[in-house]
Amino acid sequence: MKYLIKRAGFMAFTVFAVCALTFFLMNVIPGGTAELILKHTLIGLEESATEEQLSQISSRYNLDDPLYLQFYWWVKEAVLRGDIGTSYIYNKPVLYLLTLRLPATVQLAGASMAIATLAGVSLGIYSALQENRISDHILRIVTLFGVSMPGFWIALILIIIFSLKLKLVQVSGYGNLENLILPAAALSLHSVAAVMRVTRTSMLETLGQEYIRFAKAKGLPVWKIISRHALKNAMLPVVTVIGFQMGNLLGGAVVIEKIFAWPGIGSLLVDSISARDLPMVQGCVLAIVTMFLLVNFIVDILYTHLDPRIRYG
Amino acid sequence: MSFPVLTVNELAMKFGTSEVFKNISFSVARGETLGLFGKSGSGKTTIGRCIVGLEKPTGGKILVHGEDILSMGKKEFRKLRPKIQMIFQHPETSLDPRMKAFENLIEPLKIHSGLKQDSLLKRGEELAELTGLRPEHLVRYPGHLSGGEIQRIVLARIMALSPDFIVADEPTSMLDVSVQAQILRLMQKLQRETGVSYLLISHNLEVLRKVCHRIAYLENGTITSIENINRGIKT
Amino acid sequence: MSLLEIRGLSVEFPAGENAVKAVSNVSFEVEEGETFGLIGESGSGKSVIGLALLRLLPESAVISGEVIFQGQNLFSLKPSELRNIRGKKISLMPQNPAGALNPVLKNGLQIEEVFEERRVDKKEGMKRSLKLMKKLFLTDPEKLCTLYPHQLSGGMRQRLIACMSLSFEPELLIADEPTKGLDPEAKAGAVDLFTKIKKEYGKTMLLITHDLDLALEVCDRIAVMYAGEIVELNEASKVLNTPVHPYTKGLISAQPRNGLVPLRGQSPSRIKLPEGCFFNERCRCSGIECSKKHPEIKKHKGGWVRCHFQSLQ
Amino acid sequence: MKNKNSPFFILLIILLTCAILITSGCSSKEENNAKEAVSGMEVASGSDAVSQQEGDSEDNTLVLGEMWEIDSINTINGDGGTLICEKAAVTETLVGANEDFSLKPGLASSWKQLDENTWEFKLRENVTFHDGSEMTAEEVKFTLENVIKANTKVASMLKVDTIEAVDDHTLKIKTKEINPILPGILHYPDTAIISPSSFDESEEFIKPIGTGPYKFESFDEQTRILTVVKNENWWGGKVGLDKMILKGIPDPNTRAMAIENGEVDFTVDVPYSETDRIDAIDGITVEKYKTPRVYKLDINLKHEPLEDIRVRQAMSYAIDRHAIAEHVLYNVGEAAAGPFLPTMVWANKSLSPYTRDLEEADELLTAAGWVDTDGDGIRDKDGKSLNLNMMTYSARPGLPPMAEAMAAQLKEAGIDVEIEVMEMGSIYDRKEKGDWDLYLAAYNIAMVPDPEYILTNWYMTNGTDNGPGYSNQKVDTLITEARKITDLEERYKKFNEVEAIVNEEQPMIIVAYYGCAIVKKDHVKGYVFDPTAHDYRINAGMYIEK
Amino acid sequence: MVDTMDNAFAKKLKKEDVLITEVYGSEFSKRLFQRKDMLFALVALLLFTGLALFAPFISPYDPNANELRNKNLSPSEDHLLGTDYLGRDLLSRILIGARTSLSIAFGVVLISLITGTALGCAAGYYGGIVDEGISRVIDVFLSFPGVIFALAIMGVLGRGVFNLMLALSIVQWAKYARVMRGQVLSIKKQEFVLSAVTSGADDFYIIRRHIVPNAIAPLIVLATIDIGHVILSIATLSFLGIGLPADVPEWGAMLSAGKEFMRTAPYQTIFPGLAITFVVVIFSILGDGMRDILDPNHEGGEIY
Repeated sequence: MKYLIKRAGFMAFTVFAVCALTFFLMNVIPGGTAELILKHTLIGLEESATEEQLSQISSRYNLDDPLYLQFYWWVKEAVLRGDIGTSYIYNKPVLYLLTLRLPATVQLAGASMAIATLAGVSLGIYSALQENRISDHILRIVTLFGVSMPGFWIALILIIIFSLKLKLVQVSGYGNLENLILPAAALSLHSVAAVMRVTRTSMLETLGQEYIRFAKAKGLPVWKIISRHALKNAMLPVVTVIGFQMGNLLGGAVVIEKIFAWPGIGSLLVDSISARDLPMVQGCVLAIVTMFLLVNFIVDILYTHLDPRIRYG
Repeated sequence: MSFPVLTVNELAMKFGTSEVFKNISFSVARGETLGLFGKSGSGKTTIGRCIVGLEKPTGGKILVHGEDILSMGKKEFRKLRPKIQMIFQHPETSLDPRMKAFENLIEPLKIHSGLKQDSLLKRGEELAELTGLRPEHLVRYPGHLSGGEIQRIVLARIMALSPDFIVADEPTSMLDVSVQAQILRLMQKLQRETGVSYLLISHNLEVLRKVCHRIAYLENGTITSIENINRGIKT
Repeated sequence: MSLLEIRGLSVEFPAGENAVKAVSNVSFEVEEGETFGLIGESGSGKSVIGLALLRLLPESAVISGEVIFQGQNLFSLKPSELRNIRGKKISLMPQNPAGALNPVLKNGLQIEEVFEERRVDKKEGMKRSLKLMKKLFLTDPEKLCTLYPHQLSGGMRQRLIACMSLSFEPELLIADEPTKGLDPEAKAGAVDLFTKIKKEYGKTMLLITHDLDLALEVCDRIAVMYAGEIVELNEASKVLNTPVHPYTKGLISAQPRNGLVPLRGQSPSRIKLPEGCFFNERCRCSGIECSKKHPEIKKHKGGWVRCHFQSLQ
Repeated sequence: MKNKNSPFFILLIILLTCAILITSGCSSKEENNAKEAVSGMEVASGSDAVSQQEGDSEDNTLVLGEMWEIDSINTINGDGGTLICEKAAVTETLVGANEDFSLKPGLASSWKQLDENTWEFKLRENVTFHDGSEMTAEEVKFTLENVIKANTKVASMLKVDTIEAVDDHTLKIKTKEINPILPGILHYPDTAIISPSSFDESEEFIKPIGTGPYKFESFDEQTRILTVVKNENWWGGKVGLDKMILKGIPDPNTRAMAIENGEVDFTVDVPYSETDRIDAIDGITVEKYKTPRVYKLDINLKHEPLEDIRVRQAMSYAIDRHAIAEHVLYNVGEAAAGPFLPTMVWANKSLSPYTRDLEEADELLTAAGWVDTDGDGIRDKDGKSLNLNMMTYSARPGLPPMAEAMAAQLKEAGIDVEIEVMEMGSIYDRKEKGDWDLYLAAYNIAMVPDPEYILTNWYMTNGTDNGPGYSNQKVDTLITEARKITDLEERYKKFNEVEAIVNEEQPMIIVAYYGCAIVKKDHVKGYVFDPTAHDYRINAGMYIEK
Repeated sequence: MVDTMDNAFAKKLKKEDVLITEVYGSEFSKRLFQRKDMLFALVALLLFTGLALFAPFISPYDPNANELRNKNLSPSEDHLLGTDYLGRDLLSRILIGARTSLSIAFGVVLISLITGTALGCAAGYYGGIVDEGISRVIDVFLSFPGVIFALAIMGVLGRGVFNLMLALSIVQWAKYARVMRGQVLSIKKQEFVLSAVTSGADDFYIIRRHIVPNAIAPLIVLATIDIGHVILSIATLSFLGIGLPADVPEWGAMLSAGKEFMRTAPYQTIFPGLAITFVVVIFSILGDGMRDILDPNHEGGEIY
């Protein structure tokens, strides 16, 4: 319990620090915020703004106040009222926009994580059991090349193959399961390989342990040794890696969402950064970091479940 | 008995609310081997570490040549450090695995004496000879040496500093019987030649009885008795 | 006929271009009902023999020779047949009780699984085990079963393992370094444990240890190993009280209570063994012959000794 | 206990976590819908949108791949004006425009200038909003006033003082100063007329209720799919399509693949390089048009070597506009002369694009003192090489490759150009500091169907878009004079003169006219391209015939 | 020092025990040559580096000279790998691009390795408030998806080779710091460090002579593999339009620019894509091999 409180406090601190970092980072970006807001909302990207318009925008969003004050207000509103601001560009509460976009990213990342876990773990176990046989080599070479290819390239190739040549799925779109398949597959590819490799190594390491030998000496059949003795122990590092993969998935989602026109937070964030939509950027960052921390929190709890040696307070 | 090299006075250690030990008092004379016997987890190692300054006790005094090392400044203490040395239980981690045995051996010399390379080499060889090491051992990395060989290098390395007092924390518990005898005999030989004092920490009473002048029994966090083994103190 | 007969067993581990000769040409017999001790310092190859018997060595090990158990050559058995022997007829008590228990499984399950493959009712089996545990100085065994291995002390773990190994009243119990890695108190307890096992069950036991006290206490006959081969084999009391081979002598006098007389030098490299007697360099009484010719093992005073000068002793 | 020790327990937990994550996504979606329902928005739930999508086999439904994200349907604050008016055809403006950018009646049947500052608009009769109410001067006044309040850009262009509904179908607009282009501005989609019922009680905009050929049906904020349906009672007559589904697909590649895959029936601006390949596919046609936008290169006149008119002219001669139009833009666009499309009524038709002439460029540069003395291929003068930087941005896909091509062409003339593709913010920053030489951008030239706006902003001393810092007394006088002339012929004459001067002086190099590639399935019939639209305009006559 | 020492002993060793030095002496190179994949990767890396170094001399065309009329050509005798969308020779651009990609990647990894090592070392060695402070910073940096962070920083700094290196380093260093911290924490408790302490060595000496040499191996492995990751990150950033200036030949930018032509002129993506993939593969193999060589306890290869 004490551990949980500590952990929650730490998460809150991290979220706060990341927000602060983002806030000040966004504010050192060259170019006037007011100007960019104008360009993205009223006057169009390529036109120039008048002084009058600029000062109007500046006073409307308190852009002339010192940074620390602006940040203080943001934090105060966020903590006291749960209001994390209003998007400059979309002119709507950030929270509302996030609730629109979050499900898409959660679905994408969740599906990718499921694929990464299932495929990665089973391939890893298979590979470990086939150690140094042909199928193991092939699997490892394939995944090695898989991880070494730029994600967006893979995504484009997948689209060409599965959408255009085979006409199996739609190119873009959001809403049904069919639309989820390609983006999730493209996004999870790197993670599948990563999980697979860790599973393989960890499995091999576990199989060399004394208790596996003892289990053999007890006369247990191979499948029982693997499923009962090896798997759970081998899963320990895998679980941690899966948690970290969440970070990669969320980062990769930015690219995949762009390619597949997936209405998630990643693409929203990229657009908001270039539009200097500070509250929106803050919101996206907040959501992404929270998601990442939550997943790792879950992973931690899972870890304690798996490993009885670790018990937090 | 001459003026003690080391005196420990009412040493106490607490972790949070639990007391590891308290009221630890003993002194070791020059050329003497004091055995410290206790069960595992009784805090023997911690006492040893306190004496060489790797851990800070929560109470009491440690006097080296009559000076309290606990109240010393950092610099002052560093000067004194070579005089009190320690041998550790696990030979496999006692030497830097990335440095060859000889480099490990002469490291203290490099730190403390301004010796030139030639004289460093020479002194190193002397020390190796003193501890019965052969050149073939010295060019290897610690990973390729046996436990007994490593403890020899550790001893050579310590002798480089010509210490007055050595805390030996279970130096042979990880070694085979035949090697254990080698190392303990070597320690006795060094004591005869240099007059160094030992605090030998062990859970093996037979060993202690064989090599110590006196044995302190540690029980329930305090020293219950100090037994005189009838061997007399050689100087 | 003896229960277990080992003929010319050699084990090599390839290391690059060379091979480490862990065991070379070892032969001995274990009679029904006797406790046979294999003693030697670390690296003498004694544990390798134990694992080789049950074919638990890694695949890379090159094994030659024969192991006849109840008339069957264990090395020519099919894996399924071997499984029937493992745990049931021959059970292994592995060294390092800490590593031999799976850290993430509860003790109860690990005991239970011994019965799983034997068509023994689990409840029935557990009852037997619980009884056994009580006999082996374990108090409150029911509670023990609900704990994880890391919650037990070293001595308890060892007893638990002993209990698992004995549940089936195997024909042969191989105890591999039962005192290694135990704290001194538990070591003392081990002597009691093994005396008890011997007394209560009277079954055949192969005890592999470097602890001379334990060997003297428990064993009927003892083989002393040096550099992968047996140098002396005789009744326990004879070997330990009136040793013949210079190595055995040295080993005994190096004991603190016997004067702490060190043996000089160290065991030879196992990659390039010396031409003559392996012990030649360290021997106090080596002759010219010793450096040239490797001594054969010969009968001597009711036992076996591998020394050119055994008749002089 | 048994269960917990099972190794598959781990997998179960992991899967469960994933499942929770996914379902939480779904459930929060439902929550959103609930929220939307509460706030009174008529937004289709996600699943509805899906079923609609699946149900687009209905014969007369057009799926449109829009080139921008569909973020907003608000027509009065400028966010969604263009989309709703031009692409969804839900709303209409008072004034329309012909292909040559001359004005024609829209919702206003006629207008006239009563005095310098007063305009009178006669509104079309029998026009009804989608909610069934009739459009009168009151609604128009309401719309315009709201737009002026919420949209500073439109407000600053209109310069409106008061709006007065004289009678049901007459509107009087007074401006603060003389504003001859007022009707032109009322062609701007942001001024499209909507019914006051587009707002709720708290004066929040909920949905656009206009007069156009299509009615707003739903907008799913999550999938961002906009659906409009046929307006049976459109004043303009018969409407071709039953339904139109607009999907935002911002990536040109994805748009190309989507139409190739049959997911959309109509889209624009696939990658230019793909146009020919896609056109060759059976059942898909690509049509290339010019749109009122130019690629232009601003030259920083405050930078010493660029002050020299000869250097600027040499640069213009060094650039191969035709090659760029053909190979970089794949003919989606054309080599440009003046800032206006030759098809525009007011354009100076006597201008023709600079053609590449490296000898001429060499002569001019040599005359200006720039000669390659050290043989490194770059001209120099007084020991300084002719090194320039060129800023551009990537929002318009033609810009970066065009910049690269121009840099290589300028290098052949001995001018070294370093390209910097930057964020808008950074460009703005650098321009503020004056730390730049060349700036390649795409500019709209018919925001208002009149040359005054562009010429004033671009070429007048201190004009808002006068990036180069150009200042020419004569140009200033001509523009100021022309402003007050209400006779169009006379006005245009003055402006033509300005065009000729700047074409000579090249304070900015107009490289090419922007193009638009309309990509549509062959079964989409009746499409007419409207060059006055921002990107493209959906016309009521479009229909599907399979 | 070590050399003179070895020499000094070598003379004596000849008489005593030559065998041992032969067996233990050339451990590293021996292990290296046992691994064929590692050798292959090393040769390939040397090849790539060589090509990158001599790119200006061996590339057949000026990588930036465009000939619009020859755009989007497939491989031919004139242009071995074809031309890109502006008619630039792809082979020349890939060769020159190798310099950019590799040097950025090396730079980033070096910067983050040094920063990460220093900070991780300080945190692990000194503990207490220093550790608390640095660890929190590390956590914050690690809880931010890397690409997104780099994106934000590139937004701040603007495009450019140096800025890109800086942005990626800011993202990467924390990983190294964390690994280093963990390493130091376990090493500083080991007896050889303690005996250096009792010998009276100062902190700097201990860190320099004992901590860093013993802790660095996993970081070197990480760094080697990371070189590949950095190249991939550059490609991703280029794809998002914030990598390098457009005319700088760099594989990621080429791949990203070529994506428009994937169907009409596929070679513009195939060749840079393959170049990236191969280099990343090479570094993965190298890193994995390094792990085995530097840490003989670690059994079996992890990658490939």
